[in-house]
Amino acid sequence: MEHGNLLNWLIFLPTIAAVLCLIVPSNRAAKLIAVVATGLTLLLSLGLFQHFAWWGTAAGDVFGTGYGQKLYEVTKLAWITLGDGARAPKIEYFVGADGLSFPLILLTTVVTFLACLASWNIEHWKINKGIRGYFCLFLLLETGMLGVFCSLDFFLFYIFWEVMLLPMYFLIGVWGGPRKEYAAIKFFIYTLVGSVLMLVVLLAFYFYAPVGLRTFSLIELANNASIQDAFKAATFLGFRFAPFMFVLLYIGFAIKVPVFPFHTWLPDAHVEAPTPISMILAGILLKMGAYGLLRISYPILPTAGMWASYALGLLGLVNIIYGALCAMAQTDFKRLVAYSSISHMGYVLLGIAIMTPAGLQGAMFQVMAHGISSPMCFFLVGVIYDRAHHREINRFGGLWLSMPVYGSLATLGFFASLGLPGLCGFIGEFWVLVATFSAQAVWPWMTWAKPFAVIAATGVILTAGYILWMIQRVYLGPQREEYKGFRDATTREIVILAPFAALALLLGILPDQALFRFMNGTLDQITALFR
Amino acid sequence: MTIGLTHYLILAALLFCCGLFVMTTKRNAVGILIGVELVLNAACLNLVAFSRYRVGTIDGQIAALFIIVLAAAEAAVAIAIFVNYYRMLATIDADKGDELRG
Amino acid sequence: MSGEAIAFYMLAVLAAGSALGCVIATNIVRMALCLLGTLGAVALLYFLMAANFLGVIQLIVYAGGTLILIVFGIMVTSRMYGEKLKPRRSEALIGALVVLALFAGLVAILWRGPWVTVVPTEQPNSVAAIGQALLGTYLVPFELASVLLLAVMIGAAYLAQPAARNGRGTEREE
Amino acid sequence: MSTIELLLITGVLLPLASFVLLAFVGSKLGKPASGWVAVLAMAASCVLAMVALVQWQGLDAAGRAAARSAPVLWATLGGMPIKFGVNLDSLTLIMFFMVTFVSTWIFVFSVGYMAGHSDEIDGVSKFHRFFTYLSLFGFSMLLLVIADSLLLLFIAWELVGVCSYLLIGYYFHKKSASDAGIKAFVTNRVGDFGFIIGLGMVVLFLGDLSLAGAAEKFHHEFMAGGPLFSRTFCGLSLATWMGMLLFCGAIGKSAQFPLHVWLPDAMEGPTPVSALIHAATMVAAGVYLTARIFVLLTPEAQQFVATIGCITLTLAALVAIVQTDIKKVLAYSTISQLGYMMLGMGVGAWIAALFHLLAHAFFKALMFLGSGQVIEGCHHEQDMRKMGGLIRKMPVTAVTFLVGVLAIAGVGIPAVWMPGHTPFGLGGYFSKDEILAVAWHRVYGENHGENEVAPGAEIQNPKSRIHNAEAAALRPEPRTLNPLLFWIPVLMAYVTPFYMMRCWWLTFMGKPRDHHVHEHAHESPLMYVPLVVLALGTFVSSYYLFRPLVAAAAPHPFLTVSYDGAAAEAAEAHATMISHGAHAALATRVGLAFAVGFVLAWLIYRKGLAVGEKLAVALKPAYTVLVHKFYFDELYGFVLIGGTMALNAISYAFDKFVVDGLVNLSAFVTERLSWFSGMIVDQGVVDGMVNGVGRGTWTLGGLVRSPQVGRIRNYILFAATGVAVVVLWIAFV
Amino acid sequence: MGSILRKVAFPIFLIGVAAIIVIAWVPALLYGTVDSMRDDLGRFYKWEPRGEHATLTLDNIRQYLEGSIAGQSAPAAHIRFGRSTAAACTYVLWLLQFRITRDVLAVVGVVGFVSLFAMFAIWWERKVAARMQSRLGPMRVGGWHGWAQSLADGIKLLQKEDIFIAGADPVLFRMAAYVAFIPALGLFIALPFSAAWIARDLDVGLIFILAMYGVGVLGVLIAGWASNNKWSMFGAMREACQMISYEIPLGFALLVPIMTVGTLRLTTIGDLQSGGFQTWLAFRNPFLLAAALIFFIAALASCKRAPFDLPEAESELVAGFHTEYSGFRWALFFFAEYAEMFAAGALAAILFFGAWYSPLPAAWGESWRHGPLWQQALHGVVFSGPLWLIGKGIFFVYVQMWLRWTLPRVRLDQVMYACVQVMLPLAMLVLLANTFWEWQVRDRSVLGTVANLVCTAVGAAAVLAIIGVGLYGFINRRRLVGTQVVKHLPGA
Repeated sequence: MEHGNLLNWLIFLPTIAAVLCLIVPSNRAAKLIAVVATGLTLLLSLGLFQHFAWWGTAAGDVFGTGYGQKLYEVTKLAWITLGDGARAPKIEYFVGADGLSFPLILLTTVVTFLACLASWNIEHWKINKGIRGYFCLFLLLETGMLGVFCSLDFFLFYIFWEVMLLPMYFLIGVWGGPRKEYAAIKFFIYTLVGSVLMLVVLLAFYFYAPVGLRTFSLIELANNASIQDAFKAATFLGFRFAPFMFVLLYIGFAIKVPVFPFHTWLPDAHVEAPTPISMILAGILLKMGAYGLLRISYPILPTAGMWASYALGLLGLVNIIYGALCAMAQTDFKRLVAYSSISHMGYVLLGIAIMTPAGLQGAMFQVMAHGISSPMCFFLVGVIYDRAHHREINRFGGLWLSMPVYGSLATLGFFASLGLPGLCGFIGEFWVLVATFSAQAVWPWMTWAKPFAVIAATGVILTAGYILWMIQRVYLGPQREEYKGFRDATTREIVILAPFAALALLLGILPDQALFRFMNGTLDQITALFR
Repeated sequence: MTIGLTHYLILAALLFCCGLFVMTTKRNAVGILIGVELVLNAACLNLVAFSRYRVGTIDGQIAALFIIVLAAAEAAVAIAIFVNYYRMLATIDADKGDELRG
Repeated sequence: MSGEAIAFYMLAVLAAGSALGCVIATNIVRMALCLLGTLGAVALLYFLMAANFLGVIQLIVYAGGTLILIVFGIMVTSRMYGEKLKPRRSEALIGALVVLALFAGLVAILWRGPWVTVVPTEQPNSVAAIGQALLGTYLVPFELASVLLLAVMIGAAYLAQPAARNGRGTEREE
Repeated sequence: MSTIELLLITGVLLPLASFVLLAFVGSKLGKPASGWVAVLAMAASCVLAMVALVQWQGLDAAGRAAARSAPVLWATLGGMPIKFGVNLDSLTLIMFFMVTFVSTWIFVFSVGYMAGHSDEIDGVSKFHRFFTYLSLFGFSMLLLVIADSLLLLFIAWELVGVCSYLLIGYYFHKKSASDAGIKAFVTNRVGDFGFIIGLGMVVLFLGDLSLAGAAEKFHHEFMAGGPLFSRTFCGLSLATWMGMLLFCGAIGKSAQFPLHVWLPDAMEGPTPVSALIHAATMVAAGVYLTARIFVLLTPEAQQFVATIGCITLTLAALVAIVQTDIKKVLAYSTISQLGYMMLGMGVGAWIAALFHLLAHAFFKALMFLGSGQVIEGCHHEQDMRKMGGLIRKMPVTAVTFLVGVLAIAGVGIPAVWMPGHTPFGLGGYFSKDEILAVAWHRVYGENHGENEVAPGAEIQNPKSRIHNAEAAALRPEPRTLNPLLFWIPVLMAYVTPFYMMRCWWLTFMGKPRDHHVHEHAHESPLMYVPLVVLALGTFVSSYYLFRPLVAAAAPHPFLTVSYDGAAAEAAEAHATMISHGAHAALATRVGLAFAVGFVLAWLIYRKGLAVGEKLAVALKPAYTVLVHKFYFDELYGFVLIGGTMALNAISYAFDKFVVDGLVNLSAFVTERLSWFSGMIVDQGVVDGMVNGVGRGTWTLGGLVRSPQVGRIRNYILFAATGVAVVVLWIAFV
Repeated sequence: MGSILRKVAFPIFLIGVAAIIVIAWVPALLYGTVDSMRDDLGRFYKWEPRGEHATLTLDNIRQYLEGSIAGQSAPAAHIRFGRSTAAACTYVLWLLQFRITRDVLAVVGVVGFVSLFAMFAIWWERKVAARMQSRLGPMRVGGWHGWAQSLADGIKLLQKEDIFIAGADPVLFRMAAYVAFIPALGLFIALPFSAAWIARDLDVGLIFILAMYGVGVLGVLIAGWASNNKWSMFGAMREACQMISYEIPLGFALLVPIMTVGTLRLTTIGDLQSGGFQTWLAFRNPFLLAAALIFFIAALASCKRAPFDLPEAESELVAGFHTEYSGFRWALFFFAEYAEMFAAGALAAILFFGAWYSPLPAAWGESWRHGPLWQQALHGVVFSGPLWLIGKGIFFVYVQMWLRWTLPRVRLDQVMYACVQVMLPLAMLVLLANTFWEWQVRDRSVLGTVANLVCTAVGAAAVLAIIGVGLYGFINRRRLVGTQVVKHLPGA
């Protein structure tokens, strides 16, 4: 463990800025503060590279010998002591970064910064009131998200999970579209249900650990053999402890991912949320579910993961196919992208469910790839929504002619989402598919893996189908009269899109240098826990 | 006779009682506030006296410091409330604000 | 009688006198003026107790800030020739009885109580000590107090602004 | 990195540089300049390729082996390292050269052609966009050629696919064009679906994605009798499945049955695109892929390849007869020729198939460019029925086109008829002939001939012979192919000259049928110079130059030999089996096929369309089927597209009404429940009791509330009284 | 009366100046002597009881002064007196060792100084105003440039009827003037004129002065309210607003030097700047210079001086809170105002501009400090001492006057805007920047030295410019003022 303060700054800098946002007199200043704060957070998060950029050094030096053995920028402070005595269990303020959280922290800061830039034209939105409040909530949201990714104490994790929830509720509910209240409440209640289940698990983990070893530390829970044994042996309400807890946790995280059949909040929330919030929703919030699975469910309850793998794989599969089919049926542009998110997150679930190193790598890569491509797609939708004030796919046409630069960037973004080799989406999908297909090499009992891989691969065709069809209806075709005068992408929009495009290319061309080497070590350690 | 703790405490008690009396008898809301300030002053005096003659540390001073700061805050809010009160009822008579009586 | 005693008695008389002035005064501004006397006297008592910093803060915050605020409030809410708000005599009487009883009880307790005291020591640098205590042991209350002040500032500004009544207009027109 | 590799990599990166340049400043460069940038980059690549080729020729075997450097690590999949490098062998070099050379001239042609074909809406911006895509395509295609890993190959594979998509949809304001683009891409994706699963099998069973490594592991698996060979699925060994699935990618890309439907539609793209991507290079990538994975194909898989090729070439040739659009004719002929190549691959004519690929690239590009010239000259008229007699207006085009027709028809004099002389013929003749010869050999066994080593074929080194001997001991009973795999292609060899001649004659000869078109017809130098160059190339790309190079790249014999005897024969075949006997047998059967086809076409179309139309009426049922292209589009449109759409609608309805409905229902139920509990239970029952208690309390409270008059001072007084009492208590009691 | 004054006026003036000089250094000298005597006696003569509170006997003092204490290793006393002088001084010094004596002296001195200074300043302000408007100002009373004008005015004010307004609150109306004046006096308790010449060297001296500033407002407020006059009330409200608001940037600006020196004791702060012009705090780094500017502007507003003189804006409010006052009460307000002005200037000098030290490093005069009496006196004049502080204070008062007659008055909302939206953020920024500076930049580092030198250069340039302009004005005074007036100048 290497102690440091970087993560604390990272988490709470946005909070400070949020307060500043409320204090400053003018809306413009609030915007400026938000942009500067998110930008600073981004720069700070780049500081994590000092630990992870390991050209030439051995992986062991960076990632340590086992799960949680080597954490960076750790702050560990006793927060709430439960009981008396020096050895009493404590709820800790315990944050740290490892190969699992590092990419997600970076993703969060990048996407948030760009989403913040995307909020710059908030004055021109339909609902342009309370701009300071907007940015304040926005920054609080960033705190929550970064907190979730940084915290290594289950309780702290839970707190940040909730912290992130509330601003999102308001951001959708206040600045959203016509059915914003419905969407916001739906989102809120769904997620709250998930959190309640998580709370149950949180308490169960605490009380089912042997007395004297009780802890909330996620690392300790996963690594301590006595705790693990206790969990394996225990029963809960007559059920075996581990599977039951796993199911509860899984529902909690599945709602966030979202997994069929808990996904219906997502299209509504996406459609009603303003563009930057959609970007954050798709880019980061969905990733929290996957992160939670990898950080909590699987390391702590690996046996339950194996027990449930078939069902989980099936759910992932359903997500892929079902999401793609639903996406194809959409006429609302944003809804289409939202369903495509469901489809893409299916690969993540599938990759996690098979519990092999390659699967986890693929899943995490898909997480990052989707974190880049989907905000880009949402922003692309937002750009034309700003101009046309509707999102009916069938009413568009020929936009590439009036907006050549935007059209080119849109093609790139959607191709990245489609999984074109050379762009980020491909690697994740390919890794997951191949890993699923070859899962039996690791787990010989996974006889279902191969058929799953085959069925999942049809998703590749469906994805191409709906994306190309959408591109055709929106960007290609004859130029329509009403869209002739549309302004091409402005500098601000290009500034937002270009980093996404660059990242999509970078991840697609150099997956190892850009991502894999920063996380594979930790992922391998997690898979080592399964044996 | 040297000046000791008791002297200060009795003085503080006097101030406290004066403040209390002001609070009970003044009908002007600001007058009540002034009474509160007197009471707080008495409390501060006690704290400082205790910290000097009883404990010998500066903790009492710091507590008094916080009281002063909080009193300032309290006064600010109170005055704001009074201004609103005055706007609504056109008087500052605290007895008139009894619409919520049980 | 030492100089300290003289100073104490003078200040005590000033403080108590001002406080009684507060009690007696019917004019609210006079009450404020009397309060100034009490505050100043108490501040000087702090000096006497070697709590220089506290005394100064008492002067600057209480006398220079809070009291001015109160006077300000008076000016906004009271007319010089407005209605005289006098309590009923019975009320004053009951109040006086209660308070006198309280005072008597307090004095009795104080007088009787064997107070274990320490010999006062002079802090060589009490300002620095206070500063270190505030930013060390008392850091959290200190920060909380600042947050409270912020909240109060916002709250007071909100309460006092003219348009706040109709529940709208929190947005500043730019 | 050796010099040759450096040359090749530079050659790959040059078009990429051009792409980047054009993508960013293309619109500033404007109309001719951006085109010339692309040409320059591709020409430079071509020069580099030539240098590399010359150097390669100068190396001996050891030098060639030494020139190949180790691949570099790209990523790890699970624990499996994935490395990328240059697959340096003769085939790569010759393909590289072919691609760059043909591309260069097509680019040159495009500069002239696109000048008039890019301004429908916004001339300048679309002009540079065309060359941007072309450059990207050049990069991707060259990357595909040099890829040494199945994954890198797949990446390039997809990239060329997307370029194809973009270029087909170049006139995207036309719905048909964007439809065609989507069709191409999605159809290819269907093929890729199989390919990805195939890759999964490679990873699972072989654990190595590099071509060489996979081949080696495959051999070991075979020798060890691993699960790949011991386990079966639906009656076929997993190894067979793996080969078939990998081949699926080739089916899509090379427009083989049943995924051939996209290629004719792809003619919506500009003609140079058709020439480059949909005739010369990209569609041939499927064949190239098959050649690369040839060592992973079991006999059953090879048979599958051959069957697919055979079906494709038949269907396409038949449909080509009735097409009236000049480009569609060429498109179907392309499909048909690709079918020939696949057939060749399937029957084991590895060298011949690739040889045919190279030759085809030249003459088909030539013909497409010729058609482009015609279309340009006739003001975007593509219908052959409105042409005719253009030879007077466009002599160069007509002559060069004719060269292409002769080549594809396989004009040549069979060696058996002119013993002692060097065989004479155009490239197409030799290649097609060799494919058929091998097929003949596979069908009818070895009884056809003595081992007359064909000219240009390299002598296999002795070591491989030893392997052969060893393998012979292991050899299972010889397998033979279905005779149809020989006879149907032979039959189609008669059809090919017919429809090509029909096309040429209708276009260039006879009387002008549409005077408006005829009057304006013209040709321009920028466009016919490439034609002439490619025509010359068609002559050169013959048996004497290309085949030896290809032959040198044949896979190591032991790989093909050791696991299967039948394939061993094939491996032998393309080195040694071009026997007199086979050719003699062929000569009698297809030797004059071109003449027959030409004459038939001349007879029917010599006086215009009249005879053809009469025939169409006479053969109405057959004609209808052919005109509708065997109803593939309709079938797919109904079954696949319609099915998918129905599935979409169903699943979305399910989502909207069932899943979301459940959610809303639960919310509704909760709300009603809360209403029930709140309004009925709570207010009625519980509240009733509570109210009763409350009323009592209220009455009681009325009694005690009298001190609480709402005056704050009184409250303070009460509090003070309380305090006073306590204090007095402490003080005095 | 006037004629008598006119005759003796100039001698009085001269005597006054001389008295100021004497007062300026003699008490400091004497205090220092007594204190060092205690030390020496304690250290070398094993004199008991030791400590600050020990009382010296007359004999002790005389023997010490004469250098006749038993013991051979005694060092020479700082001042060596003759026998008779020593005898005379003995009594004075004996008295001075008692704190009460010093306190009484201090009170007398402060009251005297404040009244004297106020009178001087009122006269001077009128002269400055006049000269800026090409007038002469008071010229008659006292002869030389009407120097006794204030004296005459004061006498007049004392004689005037104490008008009391019928509708006013009798007690408050009277109290208000005192409430305004007493803090202004109290302020001087903690204001050091030199390291030794200070009534109470409080460890929280700086905040004490601030607190006194704050309390003074109350007098104005009550005055406005008690006058029962709308305009007075407005003036008072404005005063309260402005004062409270500007105390915040003022406080922030003060925090900057406090942070640098790490103490609130003004004498310590002053002593840190004894090393010459370059060691003055304002020139230490750019932020301190900026803080000095902010402090000065905020102080200007706190003293309700133009351009922030809204509370007594005569064009709007007649005369603001003191409209209804006359006679001596009115004078008290003015005394308070000028006292505060001087205190602001002196505070600026102490905190930023070398306190009571001259621009020359005090170390140069180290030998003089222990030399004969005349050398010590000279040291007090040239290197350090109350004179320097008073001089600097008067200079800043002059700047305030100069600004008053140069700048137009701003509107109230502009005043508040300037405070809350400009000064406050600026002060915060400066504070923040100085924090970083103090945290990161070492004194002797290149950056620190360069910043110091640059700031010093800026300061020196400003000083030279002022001197230059002054000289130019003085040399060309006839041309600039105009011939009509020049004829009336004395000595023309």
